[in-house]
Amino acid sequence: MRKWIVLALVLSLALFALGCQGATKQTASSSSTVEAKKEAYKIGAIVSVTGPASPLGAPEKNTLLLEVDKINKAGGINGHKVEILIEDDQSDPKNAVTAVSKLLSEGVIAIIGGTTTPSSMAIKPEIAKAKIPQMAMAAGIPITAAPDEWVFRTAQSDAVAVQKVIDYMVKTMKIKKFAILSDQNSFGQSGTEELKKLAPKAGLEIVEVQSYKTEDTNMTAQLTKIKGTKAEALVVWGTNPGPAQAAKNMKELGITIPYIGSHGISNKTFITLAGPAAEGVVFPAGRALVPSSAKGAQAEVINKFMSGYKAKYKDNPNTFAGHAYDAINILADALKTAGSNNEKLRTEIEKTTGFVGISGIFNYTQKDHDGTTLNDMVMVEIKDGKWIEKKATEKK
Amino acid sequence: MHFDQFLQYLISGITSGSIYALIALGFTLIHNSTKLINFAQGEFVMLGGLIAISLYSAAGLPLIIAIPISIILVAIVGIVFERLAIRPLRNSSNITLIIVTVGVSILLKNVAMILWGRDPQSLPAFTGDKPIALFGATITPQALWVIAVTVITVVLLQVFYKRSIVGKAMKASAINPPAANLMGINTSNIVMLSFAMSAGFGAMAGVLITPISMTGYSVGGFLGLKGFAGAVLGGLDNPVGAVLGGVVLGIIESLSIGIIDSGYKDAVAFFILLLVLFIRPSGILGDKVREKV
Amino acid sequence: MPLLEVKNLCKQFGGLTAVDNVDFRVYTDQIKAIIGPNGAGKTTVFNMLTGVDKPTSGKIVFEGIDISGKKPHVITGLGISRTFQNTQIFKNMSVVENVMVGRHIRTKNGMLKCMIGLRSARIEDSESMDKACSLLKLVGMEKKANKSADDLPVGERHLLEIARALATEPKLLLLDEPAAGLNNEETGKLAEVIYKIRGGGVTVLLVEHDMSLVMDISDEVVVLNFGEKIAEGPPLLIQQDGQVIQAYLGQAVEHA
Amino acid sequence: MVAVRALLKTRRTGLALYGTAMALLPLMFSNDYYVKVLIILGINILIVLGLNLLMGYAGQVSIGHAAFYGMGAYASAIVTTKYGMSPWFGLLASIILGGIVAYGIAIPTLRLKGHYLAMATLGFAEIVHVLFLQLKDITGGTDGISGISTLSIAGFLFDSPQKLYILVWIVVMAGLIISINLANSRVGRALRAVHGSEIAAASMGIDTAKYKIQIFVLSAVFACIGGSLYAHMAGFVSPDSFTLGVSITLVTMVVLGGMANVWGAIIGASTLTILEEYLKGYEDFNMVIFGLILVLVMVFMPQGLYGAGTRVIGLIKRRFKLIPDTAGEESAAS
Repeated sequence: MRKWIVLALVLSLALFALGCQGATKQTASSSSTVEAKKEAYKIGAIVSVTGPASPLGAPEKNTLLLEVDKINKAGGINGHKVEILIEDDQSDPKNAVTAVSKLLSEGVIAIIGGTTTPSSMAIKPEIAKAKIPQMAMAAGIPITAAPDEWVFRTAQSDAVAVQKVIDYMVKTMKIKKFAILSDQNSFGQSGTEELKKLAPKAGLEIVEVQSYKTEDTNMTAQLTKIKGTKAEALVVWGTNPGPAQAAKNMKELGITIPYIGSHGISNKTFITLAGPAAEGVVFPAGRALVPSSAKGAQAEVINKFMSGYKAKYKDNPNTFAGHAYDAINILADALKTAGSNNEKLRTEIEKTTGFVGISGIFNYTQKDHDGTTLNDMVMVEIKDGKWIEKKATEKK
Repeated sequence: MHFDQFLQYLISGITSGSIYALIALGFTLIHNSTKLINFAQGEFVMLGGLIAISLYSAAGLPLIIAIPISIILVAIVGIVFERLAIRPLRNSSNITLIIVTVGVSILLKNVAMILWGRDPQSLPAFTGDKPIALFGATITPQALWVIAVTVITVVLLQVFYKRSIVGKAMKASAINPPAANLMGINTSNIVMLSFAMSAGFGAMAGVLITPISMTGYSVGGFLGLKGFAGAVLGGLDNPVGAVLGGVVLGIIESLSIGIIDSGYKDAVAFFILLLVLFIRPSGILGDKVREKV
Repeated sequence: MPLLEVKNLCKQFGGLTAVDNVDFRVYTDQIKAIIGPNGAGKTTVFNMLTGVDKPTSGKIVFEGIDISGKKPHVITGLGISRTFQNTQIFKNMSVVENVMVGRHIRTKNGMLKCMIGLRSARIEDSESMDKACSLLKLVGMEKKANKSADDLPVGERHLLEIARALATEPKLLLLDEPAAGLNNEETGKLAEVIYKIRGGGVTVLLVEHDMSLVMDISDEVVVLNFGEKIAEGPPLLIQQDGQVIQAYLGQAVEHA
Repeated sequence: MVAVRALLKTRRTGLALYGTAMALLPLMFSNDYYVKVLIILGINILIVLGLNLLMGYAGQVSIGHAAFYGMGAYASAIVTTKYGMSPWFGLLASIILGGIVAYGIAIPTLRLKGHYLAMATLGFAEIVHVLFLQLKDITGGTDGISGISTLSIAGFLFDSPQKLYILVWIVVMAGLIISINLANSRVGRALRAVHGSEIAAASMGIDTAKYKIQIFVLSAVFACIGGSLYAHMAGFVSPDSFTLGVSITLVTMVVLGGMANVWGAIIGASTLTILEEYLKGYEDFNMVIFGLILVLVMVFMPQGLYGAGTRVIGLIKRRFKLIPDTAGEESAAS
C-alpha cells in the first residue's frame, strides 16, 4: 500500500514536471527564435487550432505565424524581434482559462484571441487583471461590452454584419418578412440574437427561427417548417458545412425564396460543398473577398496578404485569417510608437485611425473598441461559382 | 399542420433515420458477437466516405469502382483494429475494451484530419439529384438509395443470422463464447469477421450518405452517437430492432422540429429514448435477458 | 407450526409453466431436500422462496408471515438465506470480504457514517471480520481468507457461498446443488458441514442431484417432475416410490 | 484484527504523505499557470473519485457526468451573478441541485443494465447540454455566463490561483478520505457486491436499488462540487466545457487508472490531465498521440495503471525473494 502511494506521488510529480518542461519547449519551437539585439516583444495568442472551431482557428494560427515572420524579416519593430506564443484551446474555453495564465507567466505584452466568443469571454477578466491589451478575433457582442478597458476586437462585430444583411433586405430587396436558420454554436446564436434585436427596428418581421446542430446531416425538417411560413427570404447564419447543407436541402424541397448567408460562408469551401445550390446566394463579407470592391490601399493590402498566404500554405485564407492579420498588424503598429509599456500600448491602439486591414479600415477610439463600421463590409453574391459585389444600387 | 408538410417531416425523418439505422446495424453486428459497444463505429463511416471521395475525385476512379474499394479498405482497417487492439484483450472487462474503442476513435479521427484536412467534402449523388415529388412532398433519389440499401441489408442480415452456419456461429459465440468454442467454433475468427463486417457496413453507410450530408473528419462522433442511440432504442441484439430504432429516432427528431422547436430536437429525441428504456429496459425489440443462477 | 409453508405455488414464464401447484412444509431443525430431473422447477422454487422471482400464484409463509413476492433483501432480513447452483461469489473481493458481505443485513452503519469513518462503523467492521473468520473456519477455509475469491476452485466456491449465507444468521438455509463439481471426499466434508449447520440450529432445505448425499443426510425429500410435486416423504419411502423411480431415478440411472 | 489495524495505519500514512506533498507542490511554482493546472487536476481527481465509486465499486457505468459537472458550475454561476448571493450559496446550491437531479434520474435509470444504462446516462447528459444551450435567459446560451465572483471566507478572498488551490486541495483531500473510508466499509463492500453479482448481493440482504441510487447521488455531488469550484476559478462558464467528450474523458480516467481503487482514480486523473496539458503543444498531432497512448496503455495494461503497477512490484518482489512465493501469487492473480 505505502509503496503504491509513493509511486502515485512520484508518477504524478514526474509527469507534471515533464508536462511543464515539454509544454514550454513546444512554445519555444513554434515561435521564431531569431537572434535579436534588443529584447524581443513577446505576444501571446489563444486560438482554436483543433476542435469544432478549428476551421476558424487553424487559418488564424497560420496567419499569425506568417505575419510575425514577415515583421521579423523586415527587421522587427524598432529593432525588437517579435516572438509569438500560440496556445491551442481546442475550442473549449476551459483550456483558454489555463492557457491565458501560461501566456501571462511567459511575460507576454499583449494577447491575441480567442477564436470564439466563449473563449474570448473566458480570458477577458484575467487579461484585464494583468492589464495588457487583448485583441479578440470573435464577433460576439458581449466581448467589447463594459468593462472593456483592455479588450479590442478585429472581427466585425455581429452587429455590423447583421445590420448589413438587414439593410440589404430593406433597401435592396424591399421585403417585410424573413426567416432565420442558424447554427446552435456561438457564431450562429450570436447572429440570431442580433437579428432579433435589429430587425424590428428596421420594420422587418421574423416569421420563423430555426436552428441546427453543427454536425447535423439533414435540415429538411427545419426548412419544411420555414416553407410553411410567409417568409420572403431566408437568412442562414453559420459556418461550414451547415449553410451548404441548407442550400442543398432548399433546392431539394423546391424552396425558391432568396438565401442570404452570413460572413461565415465567405470562403471557397461553401461554393465547393453547395455546388449548384450556391448560385445566387448573397452574404455580407469583408472586402477581402472581392478585392475589386476595395479602394486603392486596401485592395493592395488584401492582394498582398492573399498571395503571401497562398504561397506559404497552398490554400486561400478565409475571413477569419483576416481577423488574425488585422490583430497582429494593429498591435505591431501600436508597438512601433508605444513600446512595450502596457498603458501606452493601449492608448496607442485606441489612437489607431485609418488602419488599412483585411476586415476593414480600423478606427479605434477610447470608447469604440470595435474598430470597423458598416462601410467595411459589402454584400457579395455568388455567380458562376465566383464572388461579385452586390451593389446596393442595383435594384433601385 | 398540413398533410404535405407532415409527409415532408416524415420523409425527412426517414431519410436521417435510415442513415442512423445503417450505422446502428454496425453496432448490432459487433455487439452480437462480442457484447461490445464500439465507440469507433462512427469513424468507420467517416473513413468510408472520405476514402471514396479521394478515390473518386483525386484518383479519378468511377463511383462503381471507388465504392467497393473504399468498403474493402475500411473493412481491413476493422480487421487490423480487432487484431491489434481487441484480440489481446479478449479476457478483459467490457469497459476496458470500450475505452480501447474510444482511443481508436480519437486516433482515427485525428489521423483523418491530418490526411484529409478540416473541410468536409462531398460526392455526387449516385443517380442524379433531381428530387422526386410525392403527394406534395419531395424526396431525393439518394435518400431512396439509403432506404433501399438499409432494407436490403437488414433482410440479408436476418437470413445470414438465421440460415448460414457462420451467422449462427456468430450468435452462439456472443451468447456463450466458451461453449461455442467447445462446439468447434473459432470464436476469435468470428469476432474478427464481425469487426470486418461492421467496418464494411459503416463504410457503406459513409459512402451512401456523403452525397446527402457531406463528410469531414469530425462527423464520426456525431453519427456514431446517433447510431448507438438508434441501436439501443431498437434493442442492441436485434438488427431489425436497430433499423427500427434508427428510423424512429430520425422521425422523432424531424417531428419535434415540426411540432416543438429545432433547438430542442436532440433533447426531445433523447427524452423519448429514456422513456422507452424505462418501460422496456432492453429496447423496443430487445430480448429480455434473464440471468441463470 | 412449520418454519416454512409453501401453498399452491405456481410460476409461469410466458406460456411455460415452470412450477405447478407445489405444496410442502419445512419444520425447524429439519434437513429437507428437493430433488427432480433437470428442468423440474427446483431452482425456480428457490428463486421464489428468496424473492428473485415473483410467484404467479400461491403463497409462501415463513414463520407465519406471507413472504411471497417480497424483495430478496427483505426476505434475507427475515431469516432465509441461500447459495446458488451457478455460484455467485463476488469475484472482485477477497474470500473473507465475501463472507463479510453476508453480515450486511445484521449490521447497521449507513452511507454517511461509513463516509466519515465513525468509530462505531470501524468497531462494527472488525466484529464482522471476526464473525466471518469463524464461519470460514466452520467450512474449513480459514487459510484462504485473504485470497482473491476469483482464484477458488469450484468446490470451495460452494463452501464459500455457504459461509457467506450463514453470515446473514438465517433460520432457514437454502442450498442449491452444493455438491456440484465436488469429488467424493469433498462431498463427505460437505455432509459434515451441513450437519454442523443443523447442529447450530439452522434448518436446511437443499436441491441436490447427488442421490447418495440426499438419501444420506435428508430427513425428508420432495420430488418434483415437470413442475409438479409427485412425492414427498422420508428418503427410504421415496426410494421405493414407483412414480419417482419411473420419472426420475430410472432416468438418472440411464444417464449414469 | 492486527492486520486490519496495520492496514488502517498505512492508509493514514499514505493520506498524510499525499496530502502534505500536494500542499507543498504549489510552493515549487510561483507561476499561476502551473497552479491553475493543479486546480483543474484537483477538480478532475474529485470527480473521478466519485465516478470511481460508482463505476469501479458499484459497477454502474455513467457516460453522463459532464452534466453534473456542468450543473454544479452553472448553479454557482447563476446564484452569484443573477442573484448576487455569496459564492458559498452557489456551492450549496450546486450540491442541492445536483443531489436532487441525480436522485430523480437515478431511480428509473439505475434499473437499466450495461450498455442500456450507459446510453441512458449519455442521453440524460445530452438533454442537460441542450438545456444549457437553449435556456438562454438563465444560462446565457452559447455565450455562457461571465463575471462569476470568487470564493471567500471571513473576508479572505480566494482570488488568486494559489489561494484557491489550498481550498481545492482541502476539498480533494476530504473527497479522498471519504472515498477511502467508504471503500473499506460495510457500504463499500455492499457496492462491490452489487458489482460482483447483483442477484447474490440482494440475497445477502443488500437493498441493491438503494445503494445504487445513493452512490450515484454521491458521485453526482462530487462532480457538482468540482463544477462549482471550476466556475469560481475560471469566473466564466459556457456549454462548450461540458460536452459528451468531457463525460467520456472522465470515464477514461477511471478505467485508465484502474477501477475499484481509490489510488487508481488519482493516478488516472493525474496522468490524463497532465498528458492532455503536455500534448497541447503538438496541435494537430496532439489527439493522435493521445489516442495512441490511450490504446497502448489499455492493450498492455488492461487492469489500468494501478493494476499494472501492482503486478510489476509483485514481480520485482518475487525476483528478489523479498516475499515468499505464495504471497506473490496473490498479487499476480488480482
